[in-house]
Amino acid sequence: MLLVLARRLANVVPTVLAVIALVFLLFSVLPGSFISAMSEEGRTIDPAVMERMRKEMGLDDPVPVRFAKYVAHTVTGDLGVSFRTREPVTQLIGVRVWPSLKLVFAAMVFAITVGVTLGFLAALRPGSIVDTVSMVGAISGLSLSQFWFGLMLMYLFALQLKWLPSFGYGDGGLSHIILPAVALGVGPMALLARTTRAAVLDILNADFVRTARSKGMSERLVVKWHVLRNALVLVITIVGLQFGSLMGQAVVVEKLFAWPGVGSLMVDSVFQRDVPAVQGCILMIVLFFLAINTMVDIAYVVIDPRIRYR
Amino acid sequence: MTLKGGTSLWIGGILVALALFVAVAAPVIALTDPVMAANLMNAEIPPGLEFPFGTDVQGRDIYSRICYGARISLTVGIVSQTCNSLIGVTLGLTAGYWGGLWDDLVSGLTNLMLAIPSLIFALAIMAILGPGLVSLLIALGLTSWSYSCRLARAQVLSLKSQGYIQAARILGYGDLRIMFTQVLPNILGPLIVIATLGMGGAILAEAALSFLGLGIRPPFPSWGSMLSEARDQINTAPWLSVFPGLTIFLTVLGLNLLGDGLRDILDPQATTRRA
Amino acid sequence: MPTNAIVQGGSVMRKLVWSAAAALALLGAATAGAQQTPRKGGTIRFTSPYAATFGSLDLHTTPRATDEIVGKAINRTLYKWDSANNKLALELATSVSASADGLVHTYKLRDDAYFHNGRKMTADDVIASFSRIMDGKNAFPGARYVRVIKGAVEFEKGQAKEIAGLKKIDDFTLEMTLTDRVEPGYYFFDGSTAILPKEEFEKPNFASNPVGLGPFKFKEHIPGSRVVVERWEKFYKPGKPYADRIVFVIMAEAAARDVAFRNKEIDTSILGPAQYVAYRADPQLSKGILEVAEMFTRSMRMNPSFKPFSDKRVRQAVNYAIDTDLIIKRLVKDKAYRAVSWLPLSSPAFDKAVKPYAFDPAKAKQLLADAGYPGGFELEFTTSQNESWGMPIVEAMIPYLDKVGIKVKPKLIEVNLLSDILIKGDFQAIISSSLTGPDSLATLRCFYSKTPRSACNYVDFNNPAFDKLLDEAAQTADAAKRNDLLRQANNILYDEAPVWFFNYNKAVMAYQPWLHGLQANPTEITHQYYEDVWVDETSPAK
Amino acid sequence: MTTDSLLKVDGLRIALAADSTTYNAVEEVSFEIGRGEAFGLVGESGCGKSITALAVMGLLKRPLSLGGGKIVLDGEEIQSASPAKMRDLRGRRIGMIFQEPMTALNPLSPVGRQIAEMFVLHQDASWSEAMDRAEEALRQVRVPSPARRIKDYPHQLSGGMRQRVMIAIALACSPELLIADEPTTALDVTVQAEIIDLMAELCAAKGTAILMISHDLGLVANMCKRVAVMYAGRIVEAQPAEEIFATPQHPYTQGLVNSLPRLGERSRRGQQRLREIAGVVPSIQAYPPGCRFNPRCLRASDICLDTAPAITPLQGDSLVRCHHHG
Repeated sequence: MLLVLARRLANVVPTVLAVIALVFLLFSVLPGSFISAMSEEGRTIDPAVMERMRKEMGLDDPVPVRFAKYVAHTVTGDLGVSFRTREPVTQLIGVRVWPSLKLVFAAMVFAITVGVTLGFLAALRPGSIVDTVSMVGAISGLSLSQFWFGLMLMYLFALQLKWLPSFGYGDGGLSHIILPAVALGVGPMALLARTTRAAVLDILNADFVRTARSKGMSERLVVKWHVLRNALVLVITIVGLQFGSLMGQAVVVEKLFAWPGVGSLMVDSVFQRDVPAVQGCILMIVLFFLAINTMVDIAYVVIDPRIRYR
Repeated sequence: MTLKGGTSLWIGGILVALALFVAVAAPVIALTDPVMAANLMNAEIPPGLEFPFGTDVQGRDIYSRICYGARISLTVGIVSQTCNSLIGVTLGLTAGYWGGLWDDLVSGLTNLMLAIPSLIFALAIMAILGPGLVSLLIALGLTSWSYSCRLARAQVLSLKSQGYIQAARILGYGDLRIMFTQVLPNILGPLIVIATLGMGGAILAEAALSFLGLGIRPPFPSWGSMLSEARDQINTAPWLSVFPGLTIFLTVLGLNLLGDGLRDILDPQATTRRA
Repeated sequence: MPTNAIVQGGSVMRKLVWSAAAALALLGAATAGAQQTPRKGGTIRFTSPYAATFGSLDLHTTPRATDEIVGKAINRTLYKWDSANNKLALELATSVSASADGLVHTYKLRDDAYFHNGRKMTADDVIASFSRIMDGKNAFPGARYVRVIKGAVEFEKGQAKEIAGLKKIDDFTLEMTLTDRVEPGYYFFDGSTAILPKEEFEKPNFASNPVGLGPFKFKEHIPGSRVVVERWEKFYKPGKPYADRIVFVIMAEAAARDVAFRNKEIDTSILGPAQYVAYRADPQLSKGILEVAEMFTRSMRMNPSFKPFSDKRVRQAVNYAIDTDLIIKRLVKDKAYRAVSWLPLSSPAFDKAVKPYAFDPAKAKQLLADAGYPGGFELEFTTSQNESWGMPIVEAMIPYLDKVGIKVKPKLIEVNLLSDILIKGDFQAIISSSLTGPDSLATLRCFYSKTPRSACNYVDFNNPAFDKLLDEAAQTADAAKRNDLLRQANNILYDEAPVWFFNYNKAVMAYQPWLHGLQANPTEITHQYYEDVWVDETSPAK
Repeated sequence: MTTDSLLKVDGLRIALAADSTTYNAVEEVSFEIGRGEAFGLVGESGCGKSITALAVMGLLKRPLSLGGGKIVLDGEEIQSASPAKMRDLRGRRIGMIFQEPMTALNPLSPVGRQIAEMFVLHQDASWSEAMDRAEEALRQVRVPSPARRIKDYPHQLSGGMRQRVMIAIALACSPELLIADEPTTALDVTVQAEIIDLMAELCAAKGTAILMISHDLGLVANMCKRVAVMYAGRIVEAQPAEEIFATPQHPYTQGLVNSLPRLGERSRRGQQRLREIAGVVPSIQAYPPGCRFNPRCLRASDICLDTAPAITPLQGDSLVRCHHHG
């Protein structure tokens, strides 16, 4: 287990460093100055104030100096100060992490429960109505535009049926999270349904399943004793990849549902040219991705003995 | 895979062919100019005889705009996926072939691309270049090549282990020749599948970027920008969004079905590689 | 304004001339809440529609109108905008007297205003707040206003230990010396000059735990989602505020806001053109619409460094070529008033005698031909995606300009980049919205030749006659005379046409039937003095 | 003809459903195995021997299905028995060993558990009891230190060890019939003999009959009393083991026999090389008319091209299906 972690870490560190460098590079060529962080409809900006702020933020230093400072600070966990709100970026992002995690987890719970179940049922009865319907549903889910689907959910469940609140974080309760989680989870759900079906079909054709059948096992036991765990290994890869990238993919849904997550903060910060905040958000999203993938690696070790002893 | 291989191939093929036809024949089948035929007196007319899909806030015929929009949306899909395939295959082939430091570098880059969600990457590029078709092509064409890269690299490594490449070298073939004659044909099938599925992704990404305000540069229409512009009127003038929304859905569905169908033919062993 | 008159809080300072439409709208708003006696208690759910986040709750650090939506509940400034009477009024002072030269103002401050930490406000707090704003290390946006106080610039540069123009006479008397003869109310009603308690703003976490003088005290902030404030019992207006709490919900996506409002999840919503039409047509929703002629002028600036636009005739031709009225009617859905010149309808210097440019393509062609462009020219037109003054408008303009030979290539940019591009002058034509009030003189200064581009003279306007009128106006103490000079200056702008005059915004807020006491604030419709707002028992909010 | 018949397969036909038509992957296959008898089924891959075994187990899967014929186990017809009935038969009365020990065991389950499942399924044992018996079963198949091995996962075992585990599973409930489908093909030659010996020994001890399926005529002949040869879905010859070597009747069998390396034989025949049978087994869709061996047969004549040969009974219960046998 420690070995896996160590090996993983050796892979992660260069990736994180590369991300830091890339993000800095991208945003040092971004058009639009710091003024954009302050501008608002129709209001003029005092040039003297801007000049002073530039100095204060160290934006007049040459790029290499800024890069060196940036890297030095980032490595120590200091992500700088937001251009826009002037609070530390760590604090700015800190309050967004929990809502973001909640949304991502909820979306994944939806995707896994619905997707894996559908995939399983479809694989156990290939060619049946269940199979056809769930697979047509899955491929349709993959073809949906996220914001469009979200808007439709909003209109149907909030406005027409009045079952759920339409937007926002509310008190952090369950009712507010359902619609955004479904809108966000529909893509991974579709993908998981398809992967699970393929994986289970693969395994149902595997030699060891034939062995199990030759033992005189009922199909239910075959699935329970021999298919589930093996399918899990295949499914978990996709779950990991989806899960990890979901925080970044949540941008659109967070914007639409006014969900206070990291993704929406990032987009707003891009538009406001709040470079330290953008850098912080991307770093956060990447770290989340890497953390999830590390967890998936550990999950493999737990599930698959072949890896443990390798 | 979903339906019988043949069925999804057929339905997908027909949908995609229809979209292609609309794009190519736009000047012929469109009723009006998509930009200049604006007439504010005709604004927001529901679908009817004169305007089959209704008109938008500017009084432009939505049907005609969808026809012309097909050109942009399909261009985005095709060009960006061609870019992705070219980048991915080039990096993957060379990395697998030459190995060593270059391979490490490419693998690192692939990991990086996987770690940063492509939508965010595209968003950053769009912010740097500003909205517009060229920016969009660059943003979507540079950000999702990791699949084809991995595919190409894996194929080279497998051929290497089977001794094909040594054999070709002994015969005096050059590196490039080996890559093109030995490796490329082997991955063409799966590559086409990845690209087909990727096209659907690119069209959806264009819509998402339009929603975020970083899409195509109006007034020339793209489906994503039409959908995005119409979202505020979803209650008052639903046809503004229903038709572009449906068009996007059917086209992407077509591409996904086609990809599935092609995979059954071109890449039969890949049941679980990419669902 | 009489030079040495004592102006009582609440008395008329300047009578604004209002257009019939605006007055009507105000009447409607006033009647909306007039029938019942205000109820104590309840929760108001106010929408923040402009941005997806609040920038900062420390009002000194932010120039944004969005942040002041909350700021108006927690904080107070020296002056306020009295929407009912359309004028500036004293807020934290009970009276002010001005010296003969109009430079020295002596304020009698309130002695019943308590900060939310329980301490009483004194003259020291005003001085401390203004000093904080001017502190060179801080570079706070309010500096542009405070700079009008004598000695502020020296303090900002570190040449003085304190602001010379601010003198404490006693705890509740403050003497303020200005550098120019201006109306200080225009400078000290903006939220970025709020009076804050020194012992609190020196704490590092002040922005996440703001303390002010306003009718509501801060409760919680979930960034990107909402801010909750609760009634401040020691607020200085007796019996107010009414509501127990206000929840400010962030809802920047118009389509989602529409759903939420119809779903009764929020009490107010800001409407765009499309929804304006829908809400007006709906028998229920149409009862709760508040319309205000805001002080924003939407226009297309024409950069004279782009050769064709250096010719006045070309600029006029653009104004003639476009059927502006039709665009306003059909595309903006009448959610705007046709612009005549730069100053808005609500400005006292607005000239009702002047008719806007007519739609006359033939004349436009003629003017273009006279200017040497019979075949037109190609134009790069920079625009944001804004629904009311961005891409959709440009799309509607394209065919009109095309007909007189001007081939438009739109250049779409992100809305936040507009300021950057305006300051750099990196455009041929650019469409945007500009705040044009309430201080008409300051507004017209943006076309004063000595105003640098970086301040706001984005079209490098340079007209000696205009400059002269402005200089005179600044020296004139008599309001009527001054307005007449400004009217003349505004008419020069009309003729010179440095911009395509598009419209003055009509801000529209939808509100639920249980919400009362909203004010039609023309400086910004979302800026409410919440102590006057109340909800009746039919509100579904707990 | 054995008097005490255990398994009787009569006129077995296995249908293969393709796009629009159905092919007969196996047809007219009949054989009989007595109690405790070892019977061999030989043929090249694709000839239908493995699916014949699966048909007996009732494990045919789409697109394959039972097209006709009878399968009689211990006097009872089981070809259309209910799934529950078949499940009860499988494992308890018929055990089966598969070709690939690498993939035939669940990689994520300890081998002990995979054996123990048999006792839980068929003998109502508790898991702990079943694990004890699994250990005993491992000891019987001569896996060293079975107490430790039962916790091992398949990837920790060698191919030979895994096949021993498979044998332990198949024989766990002392079935009356063991079907061994190419049990040693994937193993090293040295291990092959050990496995075969072990299988034979254990079956003899338990009185279990064996249906041995292999492409290796030599192997089968060593172990089995009688051997049937299949070609392209049909049995073409059946004889006692010694006789099939001595007097192969069908040209195909002769080819198989000739292709075997035999000690001594080679030197006697001088420098003559091993003879292979030219050509390949035709695919199901392209079975030639007449005798299906005709494209590869040196003796093929006109009649072979249009008339399928009928079965010619020989001495005892031997038979051959050839126009020109002998």
